[in-house]
Amino acid sequence: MKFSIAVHEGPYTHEASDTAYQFVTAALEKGHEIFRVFFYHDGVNNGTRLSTPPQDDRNVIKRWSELAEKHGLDLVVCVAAAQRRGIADADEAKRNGKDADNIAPGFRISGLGQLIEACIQSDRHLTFGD
Amino acid sequence: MKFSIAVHEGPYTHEASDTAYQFVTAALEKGHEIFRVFFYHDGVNNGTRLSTPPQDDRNVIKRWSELAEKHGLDLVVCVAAAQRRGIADADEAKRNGKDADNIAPGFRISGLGQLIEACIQSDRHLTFGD
Amino acid sequence: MADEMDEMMEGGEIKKLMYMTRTAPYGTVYALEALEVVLIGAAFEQDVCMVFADDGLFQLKKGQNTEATGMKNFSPTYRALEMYDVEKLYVEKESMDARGMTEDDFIVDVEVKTSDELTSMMEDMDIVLNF
Amino acid sequence: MADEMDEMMEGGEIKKLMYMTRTAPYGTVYALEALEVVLIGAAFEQDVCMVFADDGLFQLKKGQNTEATGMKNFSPTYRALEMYDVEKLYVEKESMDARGMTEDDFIVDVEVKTSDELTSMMEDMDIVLNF
Amino acid sequence: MLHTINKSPYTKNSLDTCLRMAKEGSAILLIEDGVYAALTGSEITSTVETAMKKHTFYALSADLEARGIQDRVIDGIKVVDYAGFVDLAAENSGVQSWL
Amino acid sequence: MLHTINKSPYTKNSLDTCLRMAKEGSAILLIEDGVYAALTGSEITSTVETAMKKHTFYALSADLEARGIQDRVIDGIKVVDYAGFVDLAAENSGVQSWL
Repeated sequence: MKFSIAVHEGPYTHEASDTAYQFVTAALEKGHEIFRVFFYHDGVNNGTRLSTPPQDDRNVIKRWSELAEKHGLDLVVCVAAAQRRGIADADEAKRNGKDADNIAPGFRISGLGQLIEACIQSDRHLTFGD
Repeated sequence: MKFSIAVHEGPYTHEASDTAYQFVTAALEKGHEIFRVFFYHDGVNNGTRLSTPPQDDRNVIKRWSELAEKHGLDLVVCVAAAQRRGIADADEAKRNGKDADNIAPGFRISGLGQLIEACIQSDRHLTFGD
Repeated sequence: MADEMDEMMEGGEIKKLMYMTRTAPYGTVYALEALEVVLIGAAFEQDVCMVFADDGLFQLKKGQNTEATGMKNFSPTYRALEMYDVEKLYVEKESMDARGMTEDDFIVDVEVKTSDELTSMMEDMDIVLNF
Repeated sequence: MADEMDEMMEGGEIKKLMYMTRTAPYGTVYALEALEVVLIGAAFEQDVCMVFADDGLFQLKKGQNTEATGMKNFSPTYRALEMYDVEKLYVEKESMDARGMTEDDFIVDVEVKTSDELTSMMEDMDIVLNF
Repeated sequence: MLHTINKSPYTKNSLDTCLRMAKEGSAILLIEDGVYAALTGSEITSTVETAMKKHTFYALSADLEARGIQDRVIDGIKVVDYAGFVDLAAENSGVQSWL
Repeated sequence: MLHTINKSPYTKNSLDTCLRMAKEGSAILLIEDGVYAALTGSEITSTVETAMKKHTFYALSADLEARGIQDRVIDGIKVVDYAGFVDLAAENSGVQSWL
């Protein structure tokens, strides 16, 4: 079955990103397809590579990046939400006149249409948020 | 009178940062002293210079930077909360092996002791958060 | 938006999509960013409706003036929904009554539905998106 | 921490400081990051107490095991509070009763206080910090 | 003591907890989504009116106006601007920011 | 339809709203702080027990264990792991993620 997932809250702040990660992992293990994980609202903060969590805790962002690499996951960060909150890739940084970017490996920035498309194309859509 | 302020939520996501800003502005206009504004939890996300809000909306981060410059405000971002969430200055980026930093002008990264000290040194402490 | 338009054109069957919004405006960003999804989603020409329940009703209150807060007043955008063919706006009666509000309070025309009516509608949806 | 210790030494009068925590652990980070403030705050040697009200009580529930969630179990840290001279831990009776909990449920010794008792204590504080 | 409430009473329990713990005679200021507690004619109104016998209630004008409810405020709730908020924080012995 | 609830019933109104709108016979899965609704002997217990006559309740084991309440779950609530969550999402006709 084809699932799409929305994550609405940032890493550590809310369990939403953790639950989404565990759900996606379990779904992949069962042979389901993950069409897309869309990061919206503060969820875009899951896509920063500047996070350095305590060594005795999980690394929420790295975990997503690794899962994406292993399974070819499409991790999409909403561009409008990302602009408000300061998540940028090289292109976005350039376009907005910023001197740095912070996107983590495996994430890409795109429009809200990607969320709607994911809903339409998938058999099930789940939202994790606050 | 000497006030200290804690901001617990990120920009745009929650009105906390807006209310804190308006309170601080009003307090300064009345001749009060702002001992420190301490950014904790997701409040640390107020300290990124990579934010590019829509042009028809307020610029929460720039507003704090400008207020800090004008009034010599002490805007402190909690280092532990910032590390989890990916807010870093040049020193922090270097220490944590990151290739970029994103701290906004007028903000500095320091320890939680700065919050306790602010409470102790001030006549009043207010928290804005969720 | 061009790529989104292209995707839309590819689409085949029309799906029934419900946006459910339950948060007040301004205190948090969810209401504003939900509205942004609805506007973009309109380009996909699905069969959409929007439900305002709990504090979501407050998004539609007439007479919002955000000047003193410094925030952006996005309430006029609800009036634009019609132009985007988002015409089915539902308000939950139980939430409206609890808040002492009436249809006259709203900036746009809405249909008031009981929670039982919304139950049936929700079951009929292909997708429910929550904010 | 060295600079914080120095600041502490400078301090003169001892202030009465209450930490008020009202959120459950794990669902959100507030409980964990509140505890981090209390631990750092201990170095300032003020007269501190910590109040667990509403869902904050759940932070102290015995038998937490976070393995399957992948999160860090920080509940043992409450046992360390005593070593940091944070000894006054209060649980609101009304919140405890509503949740069907008793003192036996908690990982540390606490004093159960009614909301009326907490009212008086709160009024007596120099600072109340909320998380 | 000044108590601030920034949560809608329909959504979260902050006002309830505040009313359980605030000392008689305290000032309670409604800000952000907390201003919805000031609405007249709602199912919360009687709770607030009862609490007004023990406490002085204030509501932040900027947040009432943003939400379009400045004309619907329960009689007896005092409306203040940000400067008034600062004054309340200064005049009272301390601030308890309920979250 | 599968309804997920991730909020503590003591703090937020999500469970109430879900129970108002969920069709009889729906599955309701408690996750994250939502698992506190599964607690036996609390002031919420009777609400959930009444709702169990109309709906099938599930609770996520990982979240129960994290909170140390896996031995306090109301009789009749089915405990599932993340794989069981995936199965519920697949088996039901759709998912309504109450926030």
